[in-house]
Order: sequence, then C-alpha cells, then structure tokens
Amino acid sequence: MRRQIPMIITFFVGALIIVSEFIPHRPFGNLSTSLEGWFLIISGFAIILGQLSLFKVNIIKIHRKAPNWPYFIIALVSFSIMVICGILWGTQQQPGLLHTSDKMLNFFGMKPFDYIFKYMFENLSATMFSLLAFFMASASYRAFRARSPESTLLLIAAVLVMLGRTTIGSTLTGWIPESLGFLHLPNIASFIMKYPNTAGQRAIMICAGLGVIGSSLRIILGIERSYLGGK
Amino acid sequence: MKIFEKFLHIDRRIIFLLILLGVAIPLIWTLGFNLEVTENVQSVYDLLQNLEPGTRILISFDYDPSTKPEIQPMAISLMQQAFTLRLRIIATALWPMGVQMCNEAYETVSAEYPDVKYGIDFINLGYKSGGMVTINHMAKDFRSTFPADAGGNPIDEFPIMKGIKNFDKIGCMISLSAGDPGLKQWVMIVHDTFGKPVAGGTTAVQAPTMLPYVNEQQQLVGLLGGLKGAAEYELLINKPGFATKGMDAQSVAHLIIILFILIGNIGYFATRKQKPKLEAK
Amino acid sequence: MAILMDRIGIWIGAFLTFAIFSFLYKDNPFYKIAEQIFIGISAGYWFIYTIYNILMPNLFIPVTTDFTHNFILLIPAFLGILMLCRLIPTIDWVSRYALAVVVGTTAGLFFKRYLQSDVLNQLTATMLNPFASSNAAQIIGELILIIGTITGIVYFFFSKKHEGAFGTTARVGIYFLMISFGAAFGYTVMARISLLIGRLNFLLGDWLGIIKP
Amino acid sequence: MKNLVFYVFLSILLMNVSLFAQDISFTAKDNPNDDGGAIILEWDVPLTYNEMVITRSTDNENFIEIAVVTPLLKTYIDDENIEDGQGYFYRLSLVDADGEKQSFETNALSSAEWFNTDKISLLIMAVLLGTAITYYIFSARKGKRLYIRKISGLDTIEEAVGRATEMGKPLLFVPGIMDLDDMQTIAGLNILGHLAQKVAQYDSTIHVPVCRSMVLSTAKEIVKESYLRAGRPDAFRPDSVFYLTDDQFGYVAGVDGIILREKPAATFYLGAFYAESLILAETGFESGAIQIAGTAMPTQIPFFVAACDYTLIGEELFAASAYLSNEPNQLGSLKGQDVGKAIIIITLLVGVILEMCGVHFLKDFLATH
Repeated sequence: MRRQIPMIITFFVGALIIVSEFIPHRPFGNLSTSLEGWFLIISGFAIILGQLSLFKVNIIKIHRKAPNWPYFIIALVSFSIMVICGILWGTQQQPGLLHTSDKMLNFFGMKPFDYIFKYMFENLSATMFSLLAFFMASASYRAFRARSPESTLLLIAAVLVMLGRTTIGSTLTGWIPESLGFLHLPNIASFIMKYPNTAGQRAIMICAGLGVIGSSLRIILGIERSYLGGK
Repeated sequence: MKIFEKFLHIDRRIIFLLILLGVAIPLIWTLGFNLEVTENVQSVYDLLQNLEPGTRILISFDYDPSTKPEIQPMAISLMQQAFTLRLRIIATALWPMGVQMCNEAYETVSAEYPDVKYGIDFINLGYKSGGMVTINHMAKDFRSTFPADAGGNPIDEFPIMKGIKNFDKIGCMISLSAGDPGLKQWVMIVHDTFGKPVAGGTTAVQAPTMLPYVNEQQQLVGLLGGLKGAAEYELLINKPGFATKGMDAQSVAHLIIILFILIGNIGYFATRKQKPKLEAK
Repeated sequence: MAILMDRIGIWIGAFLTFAIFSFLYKDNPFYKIAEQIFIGISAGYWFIYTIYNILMPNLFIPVTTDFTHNFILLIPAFLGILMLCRLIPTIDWVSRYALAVVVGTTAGLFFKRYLQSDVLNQLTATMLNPFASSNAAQIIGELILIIGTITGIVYFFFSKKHEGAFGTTARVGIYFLMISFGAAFGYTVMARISLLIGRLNFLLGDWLGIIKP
Repeated sequence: MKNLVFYVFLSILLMNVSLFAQDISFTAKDNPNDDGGAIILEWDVPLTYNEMVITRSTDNENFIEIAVVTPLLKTYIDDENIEDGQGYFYRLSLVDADGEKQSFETNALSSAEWFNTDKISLLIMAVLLGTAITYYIFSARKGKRLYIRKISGLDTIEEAVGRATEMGKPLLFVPGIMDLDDMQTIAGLNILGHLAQKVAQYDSTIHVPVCRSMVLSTAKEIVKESYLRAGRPDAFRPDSVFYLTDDQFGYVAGVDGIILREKPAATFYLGAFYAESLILAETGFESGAIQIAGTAMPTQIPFFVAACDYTLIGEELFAASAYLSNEPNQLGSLKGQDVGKAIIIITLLVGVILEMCGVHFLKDFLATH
C-alpha cells in the first residue's frame, strides 16, 4: 500500500507521458496536458515544502543547541521578515494584504520586500559567488599541473581559450596578416570551441543522455525505487 | 633551485591581492583593447533583426542576482534591440528571482523608449516552477500556465497576449540562463518538439556544455556566452554598457591567472626530480 | 528620504559584501551571519513568489472564482497537501503518492526529450560530409568533430576492455574530452572573474563613486 | 508550319499557366500531428501585395476576420474555436501594387491524429533502447553474469589504502553535497562501501564528513556493514562518519579544516559537486594527498582532472559503482546503454559515409524538423 500504489502511479503517469508523444489523439494528448498543468501546482507545493523544512530544521538545531546555533536564529529571523513584508505590503507588482501608503513608498523608494531584496540579497548573492574568482586564481596556481598528457592538453586548451575569449587575445595577435588568420587567438579559441570542444561535449551529452534514459526507464518500470526513500 | 622552490610557495594572499588589483585598476583606468564579434553572437543578433516589426518574442529570465553581472547586460541589450525593432516581448522566469531581474532590466531600458507600453509591447508573466514539464505545458496550453501576469492581472486584459495559445504565434524564444532549469530545457521543448527558433544567453560556465546544440539543425540559433558575449552584443547594437567596460578587467585578470599557472608549472617541473611523488596511475 | 534610504541601502550592501569577502581570510562570525541572512532571505523570497506567482493565479483564484470549471484542480491541490505531510514524520509516507506523480511525469518527459535532443539530434548533427566545404579549417574541423564524437563515446563504452585498437580509440577519445574540459575550465575562469568585476563595479562605483556606475 | 503554330500556341498556354501559378496561392489544411482544433493556412504572395486579411466562415457566407497578415509570414495557424469535423471556409483578401482588391478562397476540415508521423524515428529509437535496457536488467536479475570492464581508477583505491596504512595517516571520503535523491551520491556511497571494507582489512582509519542528514545515516550504515563484511565489526568507530553542516561553503570550510589538521594520505571526492570542487581539490593537493575524484557534473570535472591523481569522468562514476556493487539493476542498465552507444556509433558511421556519397536518406529520416 505504501510502496505498491506509488509505484503503480509512477508507471501509469510515466507511460502516459511517453505514449502521448506518439498519439496526440484524445484521451492521451489532453490527459498528458492536464497532468503537466497539475505538475506545476504540485511543484509549487514542493517549493513551499522546501522552505518550511528549512524552517523546521533550523528550529530543531536551535532547540538542540547544535554547534553555532545562534546563527540559525538569524536565518529564521531574515526568513520571517521577508515573508511578513511580502504578505503585508506585497512585492513590486503584487499588492499585499495592507495598503502600501505613499509615505512608505517615499520613505524606502520602493516596497520593503524589494528594498531588502535589492540592497541586501543581491549584494550577498553576488558576493558569495565572486569569492570563487579568488579561489579560482589560487587553485589554478597551486593545483593545476601538466602532470600527464591529459592534463597538459587540458591546460593548453584552457590557456588558449582564456586568451582568445578576451579582448587581449585580439590585441595580442591583431597584427597577424589575413592570410595567417587561423593563428589569430580569437580564431583559435573559436576553432577549439566549435570542433574539439563540441566533439567532447557531444560525446558526454550522448552518453549522459543514455544514462538519463536508462534511469527514467528504471523508475517508470518500478525497478529503481530510491526516490521512495530507503531501500 | 631555491627560486623554483619559491615559485611553488607564493602566499595565496598575494594572489588574492593581485587579482583584486588586476580587476580594479582596469575598471578605473580603461585600456581600450579592441573587441571582435564572434559567429554565435552575430546569429542571435541576426535572428532578431530578421523578425517583422510587431512579432512577439518570448524571453525567459532564468537566473538570479548571483550571476547578474554576466547576464543582466545581455538582457538589457536584447531588450534595447527588440524595442528598437518594434518587437514585442513576453517575459517569463523559471527562476523566481528572474522576475526581479526582468523588472530591473525593463526599468532601465523603458526609460529610453517612452512609447513602449506595458501590456502592449512588453509583459512580465512572472515565475513558474516545474522546469521542463511546465515549458511543455506552456507549449500546449499557454493560457492555463499563465492565467495572469506577475502582478496577478488576467492576461486577457493585455493586447500583447491576444491569440497566444501556444508557441505558434511566437517569433522566437530566448532564454537567459544560469543553469537548471534554463536554456537546455527550452531547447528540448521549444525547438526540438515544437520547431520554433531558440537562442540563448548563458553564463560562461554553461556555455561550453550548450555548444553542441549550436549545429546545422539549429537546435540553438546562437549563443551569448558570459560577459564577453554580452560585450559583443553591446558592440553589435552599438550601445556600450557594463559588459564592454568590464572587458579590460577581464583580460588583465586572465593574464594574471595564466601567469600564475605558468609559475606554478615551472616550479613544479624544476623541482620535480628532487622529490618523486607517488605515481597513482 | 528615498535618496537617503538608497545611500543607506548601498552602505548595507557594502558591509555585507565585506562580511562575505572576510571568508577569504578565514571562516569568521561576520561571514557566518551574512551567510545565514542570505539563506533566510532567499528562502523567504522563494516562499512569497511561489505563493504570488504560482499558487494564487494557478490554483486559488481559478478555484474560488469559477469552481464548476476548475474543481479538477482540487486533485493537484490535494496531492500538494500530501507533499507537505513530509513535515510530519508519522505520516510522511503519504507524500509518496504526490512524489510518484512528480517523478513519473519527470521520468516520462526526460525519457523522450533526452532521447530526442541529446541522443538523436546530436547523432544527426554529427552526420556531416566534411569534404563538402572548400574551407580547409572547416574540413579539418568537421573531421575532428566526427572523430572526436565517436572516440569520445567509445571511451564511455564499458562492455569491452580498453586494449588493442579499441584501447587506442578510447585513448584518442579521452584527449578530446580533455580539450573540452580545458575549454570549460577557461570559460569557468571567465565566469568567476566576471562576477568579481560586477562586485568591484558596485564597490568602486555605487558605493565609493570612484568610477561612473 | 502547322506544327510550329501548335507549338507556339502550346508554349503561350504554358507560359500563361506558369505565370498564373507563380502569382498567388492560398491553401488550408488540417494542422498535422495534433489532437485537433487547428487548421494551418499557407500562402505564397509576392511582396508587392499588402493589406492582407484572412476571414473565416462556417457556411461560406458570413465571413469574420481572424487575422491581418503579411506576405512574409507565409503561414498562419488558426486555432480559435475550431471544432473537429466541421468544415471551414477561408478567404484571403489583399490589395496589389496598383490598389486593386483581390480575394482567394479555400477550405479545410480539422481532425485529431492517432499517430504522430513526425516521430517514427524517435519511436524506433525508443523501442530499441527500451528493449535493450529492460532485456539486460532482467537477464542480470536472473543471474546472468554481465561483463563490465574494470574502471582503472579503482585500482588506486587499494594502493591508497595501503599507503595510508604505511604512513599511519587516515583517509578522507567526501560524498558530494547533494542528498540521497541524486544518483551520484548513491554511486559515491557504493564506492565508499568498497573502500571502507579495504580500510577495515588494512586496519587503517577513514573520515567521512557529510552535509545531509539522510546521507549521514546511510553512510554510517554502509561503513558499518563493510567492517562487518571484513570480519572486524569491533573496529568500526561510529564517529568516523559525521555531519558538518548543510551550507555549501560552511561544509567546504569544515572539510578544508580536516584536511589541514589530519593531513590524510588520500582523499576521495565521489558524488555530486558544485563550485566547492576546486577549493577541495586545491587544499587536498597542497597537503600532498593522493586524490581520487569522480563526478558527473560536467562543469566541475575540469578542476578534478587538473588537480587530482585520478578522476572518474561522468558515466564512469556510475560504471564504477555498478562494477563494485554488482547490483543487477545497475549492471543491466549499463549494459543496455552500451548497446545504445554501439547503435549510435554504427549509425553515425553509416550516416557519415552516406552523407559523403551524397545520400541523405538516413539523416533526413532521423531528423524530425
């Protein structure tokens, strides 16, 4: 009951979606369309679930006084502020429960939700990933060695692309005459991207695609059940 | 040999500092290296250029502030080009934060185009979850996927949405994408299932994995990859902006990194014979 | 007032930027605080937008304004609520019914779409006649493309030992994979530097006003 | 003479026909391969014409306007309130360069199709692959032995454990940052099982920091079982598998700390990785550990390849997991996919040769658009 029925549902749903590709006629075509519409709503609930479980996990951590627990209070508070602002005064386009007075708009220049998003979140999020620029530089220096033919090839391709894909590439080899145009760094980089890179990526794409097909099939046929939790 | 030893042990804080300076200084004093337009960027430009005025195009904002520096300039340039050509934009987002990114881009661009009206030339339909499944649903029943715009107003109220039931009446689709769900899913559904042209702007991280789609079947018509792609596009529409300004900094930072890779490898080869490392292969 | 709040906002932004950058030195309380604010706001944003952009227009409003035409939407709503039951450990198994629909739909769609786009279309895109072109670079390039794709797939072939001619082919394949990893590496460097450019543009432009933003 | 007159007459006639045919065409037909409710209109009109309006009627008398179009568009799909089985009349009215009005009429029926003829190649491929994969899974389940080549990176596992024992240093295993619903995490944990057994046999130690609670319990179970299989359940230390934090960078900082403190003899990164891959690989490289990595994340493989001694690339991770776990479902699926790869390589070779000979049949058949 707890495992059999979900497996049967998965089978019918998966099979219906596949069959509707080849048989557009009713009932297959329209059933699969409604099913996809339902998916949107269910996935909406799944996102809500994600945020609520984050809330729950943080409460548990605080309750159990897990290491660094005071920090989790900050996460909870910022989550709550964001949700309250969003519900009460709405977002840029959405009206909230309360009327947003001109006084408030004049004060912040925008709604509170958008203010937090623009000044706090955008900066936090952008900075978080720009940290990687530094790590990238130090990792390139400390860990990337031409130890084998493979890694040598990797490094050469990387350097050529890094040169060719910036303005410095076109400046460095801009003097090369037209007849030797293939030596121009941007052209070399374009060639690498268009042919050997595409070949490698395509091989990966085809093999990974087959992998996805295999696992989808296993899921639909009920052979792969790890998504149901446990073995 | 001492010097090579030193090559291997430069303090990482020095590297951090150099990268910081390498990016900051060219931002303050620009060097003005020249820029060349590549084939894939040109194709995206041509795609829009060849559409008839009044055609509706779908642009999806599938990114968030973490990749804003790379993708926002593309969004702005594409909007500028579209409004200049009198194309009409239907905006969607598969990432919730894409809605705000779209609003910000529209605010910037619409100031230059006073006769562009919301609901007639542009509409922001907001965020939908579900990735590929939802795109597939739009393709069959656009109006039930998007009963309302991002502000909750029914789409029947807007002239731009007249007659849009699926992708049939849409000229082309452009996904500005920073990952999953994004361009890959749009290619799979909009082009490979429903045969409409798809173009894309992605982060540089994504670009190499998307290139196999740029082929003679035109799964992807063209691709703007990272800040360089954005800068090339700014050059094409002749409106230099953030991306163009960043190109010098980008070049200098790349040079610094290449230099460090070289130093590291010289040090490695010069000192390798002294201490053999266990060969794992 | 709005101008002042804008300035204050930029200062908050600059402070948070430095709080995150402090991680470069080492993990510290400022970083941890900034990180938790990031997580909290992000979750709150997702929550609000999911309600305003999905659950309201696609579920609540259709059902409440025109029940007779939209009562069928109660099915996904019910499944969605089952999904939320995951939060309660004693009945979390009921969420499997909703999960089954989600996983089934995804699996079905992935099966046909990956087959079409990533297998079939890639296959036909590689079926080229390199000698149709008169451009030497294109002839060489297309030959490389065909050979690279085939040898790359051979590398991922697991049913045969890599020895003899087969092993050599796989070896060629790995070289192509390495070039594409190198290209990916170069592009990733590019991406990360771009993000730093964006940050410094904020600090030097919006915050300090040294450069024109 | 008579003949000549005849030929002149004929050629004038033909010229006229061809002129007329070149002029304007307007046709309507059922939109193919859909579930009804749409008619596709196509026209070929010289660019000199303008004010093109399409009107529609059900009784050929009362026409209502449905669209204003241009010669460039060439097609229009009418899907507004179309009922299957009902005949529709369409009229295209336009104005030529001299301002003269003209109109053209056509009609069509809409219907839903039982088979989408565009998808034959997809169906054939789906059936071939589906059969191959299911066949091998079921034969593996029945106990048939399927050969999978040994992934060479796996040899290094034993070597690394041996080295760690010699040096008296621990090993570090990182199962990625995703949860159990990611196949890569499961594949990583399968390899952990094998590794932990070797660790138990050699009486070495292993640290497994994780960042998901579900992964924590599963990894603990797996390591414990491996010690049991190695006949040394007493040597299992439950705290060797431990939870750090859910946050991406927080987790990385934690793992980095472990690498710097414990100086492991070997580090294993097997699972799903994002931006943290290069930070981990860098720290590991600096500490001088043997590094073995494996992930199917295409954007992260380059960092591992450049900084690790051995990297399982993409599908190799799953193959290694199938090889070690000997699980029939995984092995069978892998074998079925291999059949798919073989089909693709052969089709591709045949296709390229045909293309070179100027025969486009195969390519056209496989390409749907």
